[in-house]
Amino acid sequence: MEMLQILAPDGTLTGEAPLSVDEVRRLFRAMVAGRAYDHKATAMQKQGRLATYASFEGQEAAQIGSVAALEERDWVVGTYRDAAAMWFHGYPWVNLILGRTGDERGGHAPDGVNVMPPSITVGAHMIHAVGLGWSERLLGSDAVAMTYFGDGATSEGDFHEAMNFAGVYRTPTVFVCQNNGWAISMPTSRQTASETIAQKAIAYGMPGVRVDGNDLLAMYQVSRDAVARARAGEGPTLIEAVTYRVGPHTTTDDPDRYRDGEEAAEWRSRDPIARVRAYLQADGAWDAEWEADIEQTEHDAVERAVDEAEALEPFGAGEIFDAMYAEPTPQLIEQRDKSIGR
Amino acid sequence: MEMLQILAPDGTLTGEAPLSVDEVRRLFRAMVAGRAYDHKATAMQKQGRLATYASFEGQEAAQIGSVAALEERDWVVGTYRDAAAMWFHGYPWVNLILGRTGDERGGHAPDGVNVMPPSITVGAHMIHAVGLGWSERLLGSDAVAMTYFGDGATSEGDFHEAMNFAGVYRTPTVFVCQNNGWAISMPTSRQTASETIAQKAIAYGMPGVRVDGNDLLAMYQVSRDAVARARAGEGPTLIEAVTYRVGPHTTTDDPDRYRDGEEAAEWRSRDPIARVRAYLQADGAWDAEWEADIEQTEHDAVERAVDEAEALEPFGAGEIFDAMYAEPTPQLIEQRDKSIGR
Amino acid sequence: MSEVTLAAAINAGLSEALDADERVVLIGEDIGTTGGVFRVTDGLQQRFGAERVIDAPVAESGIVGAAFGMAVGGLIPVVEIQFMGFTYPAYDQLISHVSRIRNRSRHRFTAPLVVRVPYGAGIGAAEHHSESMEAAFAHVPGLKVVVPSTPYDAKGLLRSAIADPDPVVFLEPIRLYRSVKEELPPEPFTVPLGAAEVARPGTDVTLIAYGAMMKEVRAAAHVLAERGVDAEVIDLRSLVPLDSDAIIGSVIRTGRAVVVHEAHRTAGFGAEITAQIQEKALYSLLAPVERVTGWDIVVPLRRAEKHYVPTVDNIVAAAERTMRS
Amino acid sequence: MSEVTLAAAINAGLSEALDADERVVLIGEDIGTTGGVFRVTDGLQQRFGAERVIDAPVAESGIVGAAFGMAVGGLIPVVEIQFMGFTYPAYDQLISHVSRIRNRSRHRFTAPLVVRVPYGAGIGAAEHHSESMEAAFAHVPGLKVVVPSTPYDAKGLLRSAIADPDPVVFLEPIRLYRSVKEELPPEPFTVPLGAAEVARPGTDVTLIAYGAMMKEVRAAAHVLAERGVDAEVIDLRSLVPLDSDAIIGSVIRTGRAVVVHEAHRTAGFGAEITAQIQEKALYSLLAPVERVTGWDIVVPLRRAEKHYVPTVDNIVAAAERTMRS
Ligand SMILES: Cc1ncc(C[n+]2csc(CCOP(=O)(O)OP(=O)(O)O)c2C)c(N)n1
Ligand SMILES: Cc1ncc(C[n+]2csc(CCOP(=O)(O)OP(=O)(O)O)c2C)c(N)n1
Ligand SMILES: [Mg+2]
Ligand SMILES: [Mg+2]
Repeated sequence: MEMLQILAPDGTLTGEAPLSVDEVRRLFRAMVAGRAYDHKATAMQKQGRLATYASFEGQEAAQIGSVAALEERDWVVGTYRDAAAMWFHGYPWVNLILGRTGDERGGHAPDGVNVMPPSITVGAHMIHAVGLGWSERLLGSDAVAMTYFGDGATSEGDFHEAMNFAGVYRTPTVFVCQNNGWAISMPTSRQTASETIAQKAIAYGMPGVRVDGNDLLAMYQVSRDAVARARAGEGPTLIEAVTYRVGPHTTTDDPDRYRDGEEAAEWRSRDPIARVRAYLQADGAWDAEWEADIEQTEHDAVERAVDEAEALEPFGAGEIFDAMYAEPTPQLIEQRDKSIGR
Repeated sequence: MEMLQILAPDGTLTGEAPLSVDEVRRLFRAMVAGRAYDHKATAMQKQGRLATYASFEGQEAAQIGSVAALEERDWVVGTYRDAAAMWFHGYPWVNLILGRTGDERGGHAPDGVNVMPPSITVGAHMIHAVGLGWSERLLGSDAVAMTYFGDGATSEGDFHEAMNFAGVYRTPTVFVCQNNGWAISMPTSRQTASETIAQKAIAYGMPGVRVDGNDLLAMYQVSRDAVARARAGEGPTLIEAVTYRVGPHTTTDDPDRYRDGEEAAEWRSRDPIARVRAYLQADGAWDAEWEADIEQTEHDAVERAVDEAEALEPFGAGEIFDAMYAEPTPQLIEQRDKSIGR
Repeated sequence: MSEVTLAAAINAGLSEALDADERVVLIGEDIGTTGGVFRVTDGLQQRFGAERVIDAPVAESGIVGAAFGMAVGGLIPVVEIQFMGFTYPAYDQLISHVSRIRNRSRHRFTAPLVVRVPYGAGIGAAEHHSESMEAAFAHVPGLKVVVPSTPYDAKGLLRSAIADPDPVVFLEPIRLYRSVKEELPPEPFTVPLGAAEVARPGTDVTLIAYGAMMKEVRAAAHVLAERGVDAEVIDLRSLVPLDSDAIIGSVIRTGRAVVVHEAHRTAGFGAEITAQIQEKALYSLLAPVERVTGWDIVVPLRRAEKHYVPTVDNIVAAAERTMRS
Repeated sequence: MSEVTLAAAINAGLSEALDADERVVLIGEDIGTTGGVFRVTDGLQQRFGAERVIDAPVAESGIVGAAFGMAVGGLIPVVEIQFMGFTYPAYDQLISHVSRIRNRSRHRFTAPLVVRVPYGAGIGAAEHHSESMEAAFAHVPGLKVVVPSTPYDAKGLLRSAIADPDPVVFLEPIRLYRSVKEELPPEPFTVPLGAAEVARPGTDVTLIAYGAMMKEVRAAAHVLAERGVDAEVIDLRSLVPLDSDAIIGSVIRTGRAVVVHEAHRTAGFGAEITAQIQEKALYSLLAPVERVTGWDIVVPLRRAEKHYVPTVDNIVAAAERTMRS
C-alpha cells in the first residue's frame, strides 16, 4: 500500500497543502505545546512527582494533524500516549497531569469537552468510540468519534470487533492507528504478518489509508476526509499513521534492551515539528523569536497546570468511596464509615 | 474475489479433478454416511431422545472435501455442526450421539484420534488449533491442525487473535470457514461488511481462498493445497467454503421467522451429494443399487451407535465429580460424599 | 386480566421502557427478527424498528463495549447476552470499563446500561448453557446485580434497572421463564433495587435465596411447614446492593439460616451471605449456617444434570439439620 | 549462598523447569528480549531461544487460547499475563476451555498449563495495574489457584504448578517481588499445592491470609505479640485446593480468626474462608470471624492507594476486637 505524504522530510511540499499557512502556524504551535507538556511530564516522573509516564515525542503530527479535523461536538477516545490530541480537543493539561500523578480527578473532563479519560487497557476502547458515534447518530446529531490506538492494539480481539461493528453499522468512527513501530519490546513486524495496518480495513469493508504520520499536512488531509465521510453518514475509515516512538515505552522502560539506538536516532532526524518548521520558514512564516515565544507561553501554561494539580489535596480515606455509584450502596456506606474510623 | 469451482452444479467438470473416481466414490459414501447420521439425529431429537441438535445438511461436501485432505496424525478442531468432518477423522458416531444426548463421555475420543470435542462456544476454538499445530511443530512432528467454524464466528475477537497468531508464527493451521449464509437469524451480509470472508486473510498476511463449498472436488483441492503448505512449514491458509444451512439453526430454531423459504429451497437444489452423484453417474461409476446399499450400511452403523449410546447408564451422583482434576481436591471429595449421601 | 410468564413480564417491561424513553435501545444477538433465543424480545423490533432493537454480530465483547459507548453518549442500552456462558468474552469490558467509568471520570461520564443475562441450569441444555456465575459479577465494584424470581419482580426490577443511573447485570432464571406465572397490574410499576422480599414469614429458620432457586426454596418451606418447621423465606432480588438488614434481622429472630444457590459452592455468593451472618448475628446463631449449593464441577449435561442442581429435599434436609442444634 | 528476591526465585524456577523438561515453553508479552515488565523472565529467551520463550502479540485471549492448544498437544506452557487487570480478556478461554477440557473429554485431553499473573496494589501503579481478583478464578471449577508469599514458596510452588497435570493460575504479589528475600537451597525442591503453612504458631487468635498480605499479617502478629496476644499465622499458599483442615484445626484451638485479603470485600475469597470456619468450627468461636479486606471500590490510584490496602494497624485492630469477646 502507498503511504500518503504531502510534506517531504525536508519541509518541501510534494502535493497541495490542505491548510492555509495561518492554520499551519496554529497547528505548529499545538505541536510545540504538546512537546512542552511531554518534556515536562518526563522530567517530573524522573523527580518522582508522577507515576510512570508514556512519552509521545515524535508523534505530535500524527495526533495534532488528525484531531484538528474535528469539531467541538465530536469525540476523542484515546490512550495513555495521546495527550496532545486530548488536550487539543479541550482536555486541560491539569487533568492530564493529575491522572499521571495518580488522581482520579484527572479523568473528569470539563463539561462539554467530549474526551474520554485515556484508556490504559490496550485495545478495549475503540469499540467505545463506535458506540459513542452510534449514539450521536441515534440522538440526531452528526457528531463523529475519533479513536486513537497503537500498532500493538490491533492484535486485541476488541480491535476486530470494533472495526467489524463500525463496518456493519456504518458508524461515524475514525480509527487512527499510530503505528509507532513498537509495542513495548515488540516490533510491528512481529505483531502482525500483515504488511500494513491500513490493509486490515479490507476485512471490514471500510477504506484504509496509510499516511506519513510525521507529516502534519498529510495527517490533516486524510483525517479531514475521513471525518467528512463519517459525518455524511458514509461510514468509518481506518487511518494508519506511520510514525515512531523515539522515546522509551514509558519511563520505566529501557529500549536499549530490545532495539538498536540507530533506529531511534534515524527517526529523531525525521522530527515532525522540524518538518513543519522548515516548511513555514521556507514560506517566511517562521522565525526563531516567534517559536521561542510560543514555546515559553505553552511551557508556562503547562507549569501552571502542574502547580494547580500538585496543589490539590489528595483524596481522604472517605472520598475514595464517592464515585462508585450515583448513590453509594449500604455496603459502601458501611465500609466508608469503617475506613474513616479505621 | 473469485470462487473456485471444479464440479458444476449439474455434475460436469469445469476443471481437472483432483481425485480419482475411486476416491470420489469413497468420499461420496462418507457424505452419504454423514447425511444418514444427520437425519437420524434430527429424528431422535424430535422424539426427545437428544437435547438440541444442529443439522449440517447441505454442508457435507464442505466437511468431507476438506477433512479428506488430512492424515491421521493431523488435528480436527470443530464445532457443534461439524459431525461429518469429526467422524471422518475417526471420532465415532457413538461419541457424537452421546454428546447430543447430554453425556460428557461423548467428548472422550478414542486414543490416537486427534479430534477435539465439538466447540459449543462460538469462535473460541480456532486459536486452539493454532496452539495444537504449534505444539506439533515444537515437538518435531509435521502434523497440521484444521479448524472448522462458521461465518458468525468470524465476528468474535478470538477469530482475529487466532488468525493473527497463525500469521505471525506461521503455524501449520488450516482455517475452514463454512459460510453457510446464516448465524442463527443473522445473514452473513449483516455479520460483516466485508464482501467475502476469504479476503479477511489479507489482514493477517496469509492466503485466503474462496471456494464453492457444495463442490466436493473444489473443497478437496484447496484443502489439500492448504494442508501441504502448512505441512511444509509455509504457514496457515483461510478457506471460505460458500455453502448454505438448508435446515434450521438447531432443532429449537424456526427459520421461517427470519428467512424466505425460497432461499433454502433454491439451495436444496444445489445439494452437494446430488452433484457428486451426477458426476459419478456420468462416469458410469454410480448406480442406484450401490447407493441404496451404502446408505443402508451407513444407516445401520449409525443405528448401532445409537443403541450403544442409549444403553450406557447415565452418570450416578458420584461420577460427576470424577474428571475435574487428575486427583479430586479435598473439597470435591467432601462434596462427592455429600452428593452420594444427599 | 390473564396471567403472564416471567419471559412475558420482561417483554412487557422492555416494551414499556422503549415506549417511555426514546433513549432506550436494545442490542443483542438474534433479538430482532426471531425475538431472541428465549423469545423474550418477541415483537419488539417489529414495533420499535431495527434502529432501536438492534441485531448484533456474534461478538459479546463488542456488544457490551458498543453499548458502553452508547450509554456514555446518552442512550440507555439494554443488552441481551444469549446465555451467561457467553458473558465471559465481555468480562473485560464489564470490569475494566463499564463498572469503572463513573469512578475514573469522577461522575463526568456514566454507563447507565443494563445487561440482561439468562442464567442457570435445569433445562438439560448444551455445554456452557447452564452457568450460574453471579459471584463473578457481584465481586466487581461498580456493577449492580439483580435477580428476579417472579414475573412481577422481573418487570418491576427491570424498569428500576433501566432507570438506574449505574450499570446493572440483570440475571434471568432460564428455568423460570415459562414455569412461573402471575397476574400483573395493568399500569407501570417498579420494584426497588437493593430491597429483599420476605416471600414467606416464619419463625424457626431463615431460608435465603434468589432467582432460579426460589421455586425449590418456596417448596421446601412448604414441606417444612408440614413437618412442623416454620421457615421464613427471603428472596434477595438484588445481590448488589445487598439487603443485609433483611437477612440479619431475620436470622437474629430465627437463629438459624440456610443459604441456597445453584452456583458452585467455593467462593459462591452464599459464602458472602454466610460471612455477613456470622459477622453480625453470631451470638444469635443456634446452629451453623448451612449452604446448599451446586458443586465445584462443571454443570453436568442433560443426563446427569439432576445430580447438580439443589433439590427441595436438599434444602429441607439442611433446614432440618439446623433445627437439630 | 546469597539471598534472592521473590522475582529471582521465580526466574530460577522457570529456568530449572525449562532445563528439566523440553516440553516446557514460556509465552507472554515482552517476556523475551526485555525479560518481562518485572524482569521475571530475564535472560531466559537468551538461554533457551525464542522458540521456547515466546514473545507474543498484545492479545491475552489469544495467548491463553494458544497455550491451551499447546498444552492439549503435549507441551507444558507457562503463560505470563503482564498484570492481573489484563487477564479479563482471557477469562472466557480460562473458564470455557482451559478449566473444562479434562471434564468434557473425560480425561482424554488435559491442559497442564500455568498462567502466571502479577497481582495486587501497593506500588502506586496506573489504573488496572493493582487488581486482586483471585476470587473470580477460585470460583471456577477445574482451575487451581496458587499464591506464594516467600521466595522459597514461590519457587517450590511454581515447580509443583508446572508439574501439575491440571491448569494452575499462579498469582505473584507485585509488592513482594523485590521486597522479600531469602536464601534458597541450591538443589531443586517443590512445595506441594494445597498445603497451607503455619507461618507462626500461636494460641490466641488465628490470622489467615495469603500472598500480598502476608507481610502485613506477619508484622501484625509481631505487634500483637508485643501486646500480649499470641497470634497463629496461616499462609494459605493455595486457594484451590484449599487446606481447610489447617484453617479449621487452628481456629478450633484459638477460637478466634481474622481473615485478611487485599481483594474487594463482597464475595471475596475471605467470605469462603469465613463461611467454612462457621460451618465447621462454630461452636469453638469465641468471637465473630473478622474480615480485613480491600473495599468494594476500584483500587484508588497512587495518591490515595494507601486508603485501600489493609494495613498492619487494621489487622491488629481486628485481632484485638476478636479478643474482646
Ligand atoms: C489489555 C492490555 N494488555 C497489555 C497491556 C500492557 N501494555 C501496555 S502498553 C502495551 C503496548 C501497546 O502497544 P501499542 O498499541 O503499539 O501502543 P504504544 O504503546 O506503542 O503507543 C502493552 C502490552 C495493557 N495495558 N492492556
Ligand atoms: C460465544 C458464543 N456466543 C453466542 C453463542 C450462541 N450461538 C450458538 S450458534 C450461533 C451462531 C453461529 O453462527 P456461525 O458461526 O455462522 O455457525 P453456524 O451455526 O451457522 O454453523 C450463536 C450466536 C455461542 N454458542 N457462543
Ligand atoms: Mg506502538
Ligand atoms: Mg453460519
